[in-house]
Amino acid sequence: MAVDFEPKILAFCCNWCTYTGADLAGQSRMKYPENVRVVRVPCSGRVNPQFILRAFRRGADGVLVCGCHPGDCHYATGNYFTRRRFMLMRELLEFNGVDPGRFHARWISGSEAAKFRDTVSEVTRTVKALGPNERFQEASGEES
Amino acid sequence: MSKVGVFVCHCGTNIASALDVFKVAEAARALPGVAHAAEYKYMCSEPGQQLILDAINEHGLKRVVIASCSPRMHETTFRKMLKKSKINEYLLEIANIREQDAWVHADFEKATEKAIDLVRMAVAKALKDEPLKAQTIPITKRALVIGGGIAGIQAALDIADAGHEAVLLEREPSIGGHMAMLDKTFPTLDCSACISTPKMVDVGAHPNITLLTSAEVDAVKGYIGNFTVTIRKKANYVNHDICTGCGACEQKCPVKTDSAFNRGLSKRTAIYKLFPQAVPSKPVIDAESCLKLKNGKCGVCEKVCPLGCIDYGDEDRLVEMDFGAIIVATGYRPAKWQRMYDEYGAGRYADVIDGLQFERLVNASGPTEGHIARPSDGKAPKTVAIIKCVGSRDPKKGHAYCSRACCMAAAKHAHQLIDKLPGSRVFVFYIDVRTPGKGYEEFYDQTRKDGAVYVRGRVSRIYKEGDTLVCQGEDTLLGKQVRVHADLVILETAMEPSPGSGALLGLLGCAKDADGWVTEAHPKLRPVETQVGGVFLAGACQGPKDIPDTVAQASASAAKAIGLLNKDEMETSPMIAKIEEDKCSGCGACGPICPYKAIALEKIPARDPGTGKKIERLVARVNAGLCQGCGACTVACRTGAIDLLGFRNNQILEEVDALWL
Amino acid sequence: MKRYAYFPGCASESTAKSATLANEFVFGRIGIDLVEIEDWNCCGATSAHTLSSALGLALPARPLARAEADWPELDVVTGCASCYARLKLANHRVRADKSERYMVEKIIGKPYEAKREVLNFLDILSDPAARANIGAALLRRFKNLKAACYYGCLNVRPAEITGAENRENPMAMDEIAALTGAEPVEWGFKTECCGAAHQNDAALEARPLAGRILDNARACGADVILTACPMCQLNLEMRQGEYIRKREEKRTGKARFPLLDMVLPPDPEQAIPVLSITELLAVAMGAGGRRLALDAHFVPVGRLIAGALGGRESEAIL
Amino acid sequence: MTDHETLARLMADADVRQYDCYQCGKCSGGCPMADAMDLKPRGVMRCAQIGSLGRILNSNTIWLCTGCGACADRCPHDVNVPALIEEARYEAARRGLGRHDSEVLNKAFVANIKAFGRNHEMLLAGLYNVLALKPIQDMASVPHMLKKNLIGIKPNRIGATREIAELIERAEKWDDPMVATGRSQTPEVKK
Repeated sequence: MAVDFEPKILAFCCNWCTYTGADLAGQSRMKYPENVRVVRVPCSGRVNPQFILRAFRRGADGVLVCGCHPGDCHYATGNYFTRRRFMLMRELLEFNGVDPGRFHARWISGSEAAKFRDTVSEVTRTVKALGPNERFQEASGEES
Repeated sequence: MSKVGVFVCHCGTNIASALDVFKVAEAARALPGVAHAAEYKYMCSEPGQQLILDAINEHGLKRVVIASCSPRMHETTFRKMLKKSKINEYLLEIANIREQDAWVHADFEKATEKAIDLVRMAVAKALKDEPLKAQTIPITKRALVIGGGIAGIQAALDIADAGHEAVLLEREPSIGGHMAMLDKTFPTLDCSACISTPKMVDVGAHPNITLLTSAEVDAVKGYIGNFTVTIRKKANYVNHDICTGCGACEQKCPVKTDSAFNRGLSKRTAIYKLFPQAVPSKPVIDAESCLKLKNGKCGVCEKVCPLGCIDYGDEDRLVEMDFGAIIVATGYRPAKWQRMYDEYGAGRYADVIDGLQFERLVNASGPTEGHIARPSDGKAPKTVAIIKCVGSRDPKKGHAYCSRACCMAAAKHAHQLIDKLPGSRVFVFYIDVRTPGKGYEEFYDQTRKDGAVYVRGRVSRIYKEGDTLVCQGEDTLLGKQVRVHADLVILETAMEPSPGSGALLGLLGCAKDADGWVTEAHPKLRPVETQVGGVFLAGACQGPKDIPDTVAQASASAAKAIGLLNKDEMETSPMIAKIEEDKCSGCGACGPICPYKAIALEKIPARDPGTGKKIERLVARVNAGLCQGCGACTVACRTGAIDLLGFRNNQILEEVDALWL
Repeated sequence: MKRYAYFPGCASESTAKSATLANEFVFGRIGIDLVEIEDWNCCGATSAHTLSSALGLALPARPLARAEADWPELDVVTGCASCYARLKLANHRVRADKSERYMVEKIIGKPYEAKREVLNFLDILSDPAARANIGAALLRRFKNLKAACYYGCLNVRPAEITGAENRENPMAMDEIAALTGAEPVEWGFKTECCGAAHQNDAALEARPLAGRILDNARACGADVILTACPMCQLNLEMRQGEYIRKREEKRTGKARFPLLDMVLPPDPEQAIPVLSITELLAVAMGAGGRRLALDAHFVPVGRLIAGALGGRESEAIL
Repeated sequence: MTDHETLARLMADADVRQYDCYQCGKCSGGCPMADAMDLKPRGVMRCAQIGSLGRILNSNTIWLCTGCGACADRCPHDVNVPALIEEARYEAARRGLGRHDSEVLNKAFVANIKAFGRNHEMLLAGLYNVLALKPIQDMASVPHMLKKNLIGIKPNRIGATREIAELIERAEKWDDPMVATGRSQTPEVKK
């Protein structure tokens, strides 16, 4: 594994909590690793497991899904579905040979800028330690 | 080929000092589909916007990507700008290179690289953007106010005065709520009836208000601007269209049962008016205690009624009405302390009463005509203990929250006791005294100076000794145990959500918190709206409140409702779920997942693919008025028939793919 | 016939003489068979756990383990609130916490799984079948006997161990007493601690506790206090003379030599008799005063019972 | 171990969190022993909040608490004050801060059980009165008790006194911190 390996991590963030929290981290000039790219979605409940599989297939080294805290969902119940879905998701990924350390789901509210920073840092560290994601990419091949 | 224009903002030096904006623009220019890329100091400024509009015309751009601050900041600004152009305002994507790039990274090169990635993702998504049109829905110009306490009364009057129709619904036979039971109101000590009964009369007489008492909500359909509510008008066995409220029936009725309005401190008849100033001022029959309705014997009221208003065969009636807005004003109920506090006697001691009972005792129109007489023997008490936080601030036995009004109620009760019973001693047991309101602290201060003894400590138990009640607690300021031998004990009990409010909130689709109070759309910025569009809240249904706060909130929610009713139609966000009916199998998996009940299965005509015969099949349909665009349904759909406009599956996948081009 | 493993407790062999006689009589009459736990030892009462938490669990665990080995199908019952508290706690902790069970088993040197329940007399007397049997066994009926039922703190608290629903105003004993015609009074000290635990080592501090209970019982019109624990019984009864003397001294300002309590019984006008609930039941079931050794009470009970039963009936008793 | 750490350990052992308490005084208000305590239950919690372990350990409260549980039962925040008091009592004993009369009684009590397996009330009270120098305490009751055969001179000895004595020794060793730290056979068991 290359020492200077810089993973690319994709983060799905809900518009109302985590995306706002990430913005707040910026407004507070917090610093975190550059490895994360955020895709804005209305709700973590919008994140189809298909999106995550696609990211891994394309070569994502890590995927993070973030939403409002359970009970705080802007859409009342969306994140409960997220929670259930991604408990299954982790097992599915493991079954497919993706280290579960590459996939994380977290609840970060609009005021938890520091938690966003810490989560991104921690996930980056974890994924860095795991090295580049090659297995799933190779095993599944390119999709037309 | 779609021509995308990319515009990179420097944000002064905010972005430009942290990453290479020129390089980002250059990289953007090379992206497939991009016809033009530019950078500028302030894209959001007047000249910046003009620069974009000019570029659209000059290069024939079809879509726009702006790399700048967070879309939460200026997405609406740029959408408005696009309305002035030939491009649909939804053919816009924002790459957040300020909050999520320039401001959070120190490495210039890496930040630039990330900005290029973000622009590439935005361009990929923009290429799949489609023109969307905000829909308009009509608005029924009538409001339903649920709950006829002071909150509902105020809200209904405000709406009616603004020229809109209001229907005020109350499940009791009269409006007035808890305020009608109070004697005086703090801190000014004006007589509660003197200020609330005129408002009640106004409601009864207002041409824009329809008053429905003894009525409840049975079902709610529809969405903002277009609610259809089924109202159950409960049988009251008296024809109010002809009844004049003469009172002959009440005088002759042989039944005596506990008066709930007087909190069990007096009796009432089976045919009764809730209280003398009731609005409407007409009696109803309580079927549970009426002899005629229970076992067919009696019928006295029918005999004495000069107008023949009595109808023992009356039944509940259901009526359907349309509304544009709904205000929830269901109020509170005092906590059932008897079930919570064995150490306070659990209701075994007649002379341990709650604050609302004391209001009736001290009220000139109450059971004792305002003479403070203790329930057990009718004697005037010489020593009275008032205990606060009964059921409040007690997560173990009651509720964790503070009920907000009890500190002032206790001060008022202490004041009234000292005022009406010269020479009596009043002890107020408290944990903290909370007086955050205009004139409140001054009132509390005066009560203390008048002679009420405040003892800091929660009473540990009450027991009987002879015919006195011993309140045993600690004077925590002294660090000594105290035993107050009281003739009367008043418990200032917690407020709890009104019984049945939970079921009503379920019908409306409104969320409630762990304690059962209605959840606001936002605790600070949208305090009188619920999470359901077009449903507003007023008063104690949202949490414990005193009268001034309740009335203020009622007027605020009325203003919100009036704002809605003033429009003939309203725009809804077009970024909602869309169903491809050809793909939909009608399985119904999406319905239960929707938090807004926006998806329903409908039958549509179809042809059997085998025989070509006309058949019907089920498909899911999205109600544009209800859908809020969360997208949860899209993930549940097994056939992939549902997609979310503005965040379509293929748009998100393009974004993902773009990162690894 | 219902059977229980029985933990008599140390007081049953000495100061609780009349209550013990009454227990035997009553349980015999209502078809409850109490099988004494073989070679039981003291539960440690209020002292052992004060010195050592391990000892506080191990002492009561030993007889419980013995009962579990000998009669695995029987619940354990005891007639003393203090024993009940210790046995119940040991049972609860061993059941809830594996490491505590490990410790207890190591110390007592026997397996102990805490499979059965620990009960007190009120539990087994409140059982519907037992209640019916009591009703059938009653031969006499009390009249105008106002009784203050004193449950004691440890029969009800802590709730998470005892499972008692109402710790402020329990009614089980009131309901049982009412079967005999006695009229339970409404009073405020049913579960207030009587301070029995510290009557030796902190006598000065602990004595007022019993005094307050006696005062409230009288103020609420009780003729008799009924107890469900020999420790409460002894504490409320034995030191009444001293308490009344001190109260009188305070009132009159005249001191009396303490040892005079030895020769002068408490003033019958001021003293209040204390009976165990089983004594009350036994008398109502026809037991004679001598059989129950009712004369062993510090505060004489004869006059009270005679009054409540009326003329001829009482002669047979006394 | 600093007082701060010791206090934290006592709180943890008692499963009490000092900041659960908001000082309403309902505990002290109902405590039957409060009049005699120099630090009432609320005061114990207050000292725990400000980290004043010494005041708790030196108070008479920890020796006067009867363990009746009224305070914890009524506490709005479910603070188990008696559990904390019990832990404080052990700590005070470890530090030699025991209250004389209590120690005399409790030690006499356990010695009594060690000797006979059961509690011999006459012997216990007598032993206590002699050791605690309170010759006439409760003596007024003795003639009646002897006359009515409520107490006897002969102790109620059980068969297994040797077993009981060993049990007591094992239990005391178990609680001795010096022995306890060297004990390795305790398995890690999840609660």
